[in-house]
Amino acid sequence: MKRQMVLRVVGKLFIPYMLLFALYVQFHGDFGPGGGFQAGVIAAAAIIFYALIFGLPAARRLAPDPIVEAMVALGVLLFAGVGVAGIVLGGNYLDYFVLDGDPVAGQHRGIFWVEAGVGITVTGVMLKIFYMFAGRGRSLDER
Amino acid sequence: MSAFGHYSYWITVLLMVAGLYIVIARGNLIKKLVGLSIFQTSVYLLYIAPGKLIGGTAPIIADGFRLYTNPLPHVLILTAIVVGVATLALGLAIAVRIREAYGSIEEDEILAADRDSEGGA
Amino acid sequence: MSAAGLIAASLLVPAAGAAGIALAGRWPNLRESVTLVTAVTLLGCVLGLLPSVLDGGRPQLFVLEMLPGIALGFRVEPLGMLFALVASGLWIVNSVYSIGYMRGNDEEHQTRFYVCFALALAATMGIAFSANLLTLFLFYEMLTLVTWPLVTHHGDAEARAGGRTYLGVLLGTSILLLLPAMIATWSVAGTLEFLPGGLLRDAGLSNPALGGLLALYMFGIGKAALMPVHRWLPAAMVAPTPVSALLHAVAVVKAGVFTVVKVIVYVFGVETLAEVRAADWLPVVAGFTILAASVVALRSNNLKRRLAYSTVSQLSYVVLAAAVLVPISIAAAAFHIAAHALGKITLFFAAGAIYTAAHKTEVSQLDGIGRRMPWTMAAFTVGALSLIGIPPCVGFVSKWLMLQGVFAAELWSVAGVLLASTVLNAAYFLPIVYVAFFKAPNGELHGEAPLPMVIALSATAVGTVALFFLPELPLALARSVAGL
Amino acid sequence: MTLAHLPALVVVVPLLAAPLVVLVRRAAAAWAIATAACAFSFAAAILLSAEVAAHGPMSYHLGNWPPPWGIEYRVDALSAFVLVLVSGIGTASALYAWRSAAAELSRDQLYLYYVMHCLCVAGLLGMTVTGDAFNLFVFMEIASLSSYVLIALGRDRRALLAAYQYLILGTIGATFYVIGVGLLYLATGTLNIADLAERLPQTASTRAVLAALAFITVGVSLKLALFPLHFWLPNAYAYAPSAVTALLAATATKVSVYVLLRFYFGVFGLRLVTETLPMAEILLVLSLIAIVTASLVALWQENLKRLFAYSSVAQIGYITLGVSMASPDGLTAAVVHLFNHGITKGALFLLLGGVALRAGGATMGSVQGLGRRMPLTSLAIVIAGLSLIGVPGTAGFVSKWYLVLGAIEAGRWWLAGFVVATSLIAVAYVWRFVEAAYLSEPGPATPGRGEAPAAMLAPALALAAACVFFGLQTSWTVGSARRAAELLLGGVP
Repeated sequence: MKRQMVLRVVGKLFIPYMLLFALYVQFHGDFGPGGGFQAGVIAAAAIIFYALIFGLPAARRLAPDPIVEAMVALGVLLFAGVGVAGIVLGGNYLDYFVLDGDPVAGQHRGIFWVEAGVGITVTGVMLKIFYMFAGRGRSLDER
Repeated sequence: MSAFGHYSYWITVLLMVAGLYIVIARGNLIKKLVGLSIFQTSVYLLYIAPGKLIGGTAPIIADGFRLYTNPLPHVLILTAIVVGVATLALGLAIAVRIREAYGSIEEDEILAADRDSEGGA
Repeated sequence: MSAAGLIAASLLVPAAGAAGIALAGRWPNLRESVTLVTAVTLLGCVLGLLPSVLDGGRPQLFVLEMLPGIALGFRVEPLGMLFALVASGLWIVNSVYSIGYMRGNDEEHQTRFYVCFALALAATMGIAFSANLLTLFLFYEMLTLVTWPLVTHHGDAEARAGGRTYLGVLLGTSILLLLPAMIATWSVAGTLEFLPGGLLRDAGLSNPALGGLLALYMFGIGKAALMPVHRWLPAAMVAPTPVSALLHAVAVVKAGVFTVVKVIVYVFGVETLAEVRAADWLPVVAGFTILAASVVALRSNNLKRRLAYSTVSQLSYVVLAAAVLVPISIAAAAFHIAAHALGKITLFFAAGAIYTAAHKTEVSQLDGIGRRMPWTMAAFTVGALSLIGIPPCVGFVSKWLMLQGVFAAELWSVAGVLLASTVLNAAYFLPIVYVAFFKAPNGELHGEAPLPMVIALSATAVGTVALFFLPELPLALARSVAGL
Repeated sequence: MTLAHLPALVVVVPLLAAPLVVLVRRAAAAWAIATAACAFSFAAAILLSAEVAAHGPMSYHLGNWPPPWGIEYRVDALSAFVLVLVSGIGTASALYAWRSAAAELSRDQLYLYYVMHCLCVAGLLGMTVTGDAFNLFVFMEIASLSSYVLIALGRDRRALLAAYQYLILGTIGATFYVIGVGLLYLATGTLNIADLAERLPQTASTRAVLAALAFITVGVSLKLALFPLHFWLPNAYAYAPSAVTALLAATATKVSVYVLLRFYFGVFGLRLVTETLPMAEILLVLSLIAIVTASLVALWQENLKRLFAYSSVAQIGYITLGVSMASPDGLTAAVVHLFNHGITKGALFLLLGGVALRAGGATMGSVQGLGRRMPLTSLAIVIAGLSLIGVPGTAGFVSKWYLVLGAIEAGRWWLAGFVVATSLIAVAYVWRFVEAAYLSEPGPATPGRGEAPAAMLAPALALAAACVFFGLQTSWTVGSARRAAELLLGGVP
């Protein structure tokens, strides 16, 4: 689909805004609908969109497999790390109250990092799934 | 309360039974997974629908709103959807590899292939 | 060494011996030396316990907790002492015999044979010294399992079939009947410790329940070979003869009747059974087994099979004596365990010697064999006389005690059974002696069996006679079981 | 301080190990991390078990939100007992995988194997420790999804189909479970298991509760392979990598039994389960059929892994038989058999893995004359087999003792007879192995002389030794099971 002019132009226009929207959904999750799950899927969708238009190899250069896999792991570690931080600071596992002197601020801080972890992992997982299916058999380029 | 007062339950039941039927009746591995997804979707509805209160709003404290929708089912189902996606992805991945190993995604053909190879060996 | 240490040693010495035999497997002479040293050490351990038991002491040892409130426990009382003495003493003789037999017949898997034999002795010691029914059951099953490789020693189709019958009947009866009986006892009495006077004495069970429980026990103890659960014993005759001699004339079958006596004396209690009359059916079954097995023995042409059915019949003597339920007959039952062991092992030794020297297995082939193998057939004659109950052999003493018990209980039909069976015993043993010595020999020329075998069978024959003149020790133990 | 956090750490540590393994990727490091994490959980589980025995149940509030609002992790006599089993088998299986997985999988799959191993163990531990019905579902899916992957890693292509079938049935089971939980939530408005138990008697809509009971029963029964919902099990066990078979056979179905016990006695209560609905009778009948049919089918199997897989179905029947008695002795039997059968089957499958490695497969043909070629392995298989039969001196005997005792105390002599009679079928199929291994001459498929690698043999022998140890020294197992049974029966409102 690389030769489709319309798609390439529209894609180039859309993809930055999709990523931006993902960030918005990620960080606005504290106050409105949103959060790491949705943001992660949107971010991954942007890259999948890129892969559909410019081909899988191009997407793999943009987000190489090792990085994607590391994202899966790091996101989970971040999530769990917040939990462990709660124990280190004298609370229970996943205890956000102790993350800051002010319990409400602590809740904010806790959920922020947890959602960041979720976002990273979900992006990684969606991409990984996409790569795994797309990488089998004929590549998208040859279609 | 009429029989259709809570029509969401009817939809839930319909999806549930339809999904389960597809899983059992179809021999195609992909169709089975589709049925499984429909079956799981019915559960999402089962949880979400009763959480909604007529006239209720999203559970964010603000002036002028007294009636809130219960947010817990949404959180639960968000988790369940993630689980469902993971299951579907894994199921499809296995189906792809079955196709590579057997050259078919029809259950009866695969079983026949196994019988042949066992008989041959 | 302390008494508890001696008990532990009696169990661990044969087990350690088994390990040593396995390690020494590549050097046959060393391996056989290990066996003999182990056997002698074991007898030493058992003898070390004897004085305190004779003085009325009950050395004990409790280790692991097998179930809440029931330990893996050992307590040496006179009956167990008697059984342990017989088994460990005869193991030495039998080991000497085994060396001759296994080498004389070029048997395979000799290391496995000696290892399993040592383990079987460890299990036998465990049975003899057990302080509760659960410990006894543990070693009872272990004895079945470790003797299975000995029964199937030859590994051919016949051995497999025999092994299946052996395992099927012994494991089947113990799991199907004995285990539920034990659990029911536990459920009723809340304990399984052997108590003088019987642990069911205060349970207040009435006749049908008590009788049913007794039936579960009696048929569940398949090793006692009451009909119809006797089939395993003839099946076990596919084993090499030393196995038949020590295990299927002494250790395994005596473990069965030993358990029967233990159950009657320490679980039910002699007085309880006599009071409730719950054991009235038992003499009938035992008497039937004695007569029927004797008839089968009479009709068997295969020598080992004839001996096996003779064993079935002799085991029921013990059960019958115990079932008479008077003290003197309990003593008779205990004494007969020792008396029959000596006589029957001599007979099996002789049968194995005949097989090794002349490769003959059938009674009809034995014409004139007494002239070629005088020592063997002399010993055979002594054993046969002992089993018939003719002085000066030890079998007479136990029969005398049994008759005393029968007269005390005034059970005249039982006396009739004893007399009839004596006639039958004579009818299936004496013809063998007759043809061996008084018919003309036929077939090829051969001499005696290898020397170790002749030594062994002569030793047990001498023992059979000696115990008639000096029965004090076993008699003291047997009388102490009955509280006399 | 640390002790108080153990209920969370016992799950979190293996869960954290999984992403770490993804990051390091190297097989040796992956193995080390996975094994260390499982060993940590094992140690934690033992400490928890001791703590619970001394000071009673522990409750841990995740995120410091008190129940019923927050998720509660709860360790009591029953869950501590199951934790020890799961983490212990997880450690043994991880140790074993060092050589076993290396031989059965390609190099680039190895780290994936350890990731899934950690996730599976974490999921099973989480199911055990959580006090929240929905959280339980999440852990159930973590454990299930990772076990589907683990099974699909098997070398045979039939492993793929087995994994697929397990995935379909497992997902249906989990979904049924979550439907049941949803109905309970609708009826009571809570998801905390202890809170559910308190609120259920006050709830008006008993029909929803009964439907929930039915859904949860079916869902969990699928997971624990109760007859006739066991079809996924034999293939899954037979074609999975050896270390996986041992892990799943010893833990996965057992944790499902745990869930069933929790819901039957900890939530619904005896009255609802046995009086309003005839669950005890249904379980009883299904257990009896499972024991007889699966044991008979096992008799005819040529593939030893399949043989013991069918035997697992039968043994699960014994466990549910104990559950169906709903008496102190019956529940003690169920709980103690859950543990004893776990270690027995764990040992058996680990040992068979060693045979399969040396012979290229564990069939009746490849074990002919095994007694001479792999003496330690075959001796240990015999010992584990005896435990399966329930010979005294082995762990299996203790379970059977309480099962028969429960039947006799209830006055059901026929049931006692049934239990002891069916263990004779186990004698028959175990003895098929014994005769092949010791009485047959080695055939062409028999491996040459030599044991499995020490790294595989050691955990297998340790489990086989445990079968004997827990047959002779039962104060911990029976004591824990007895306390668990009292807890379950006493917890009924």
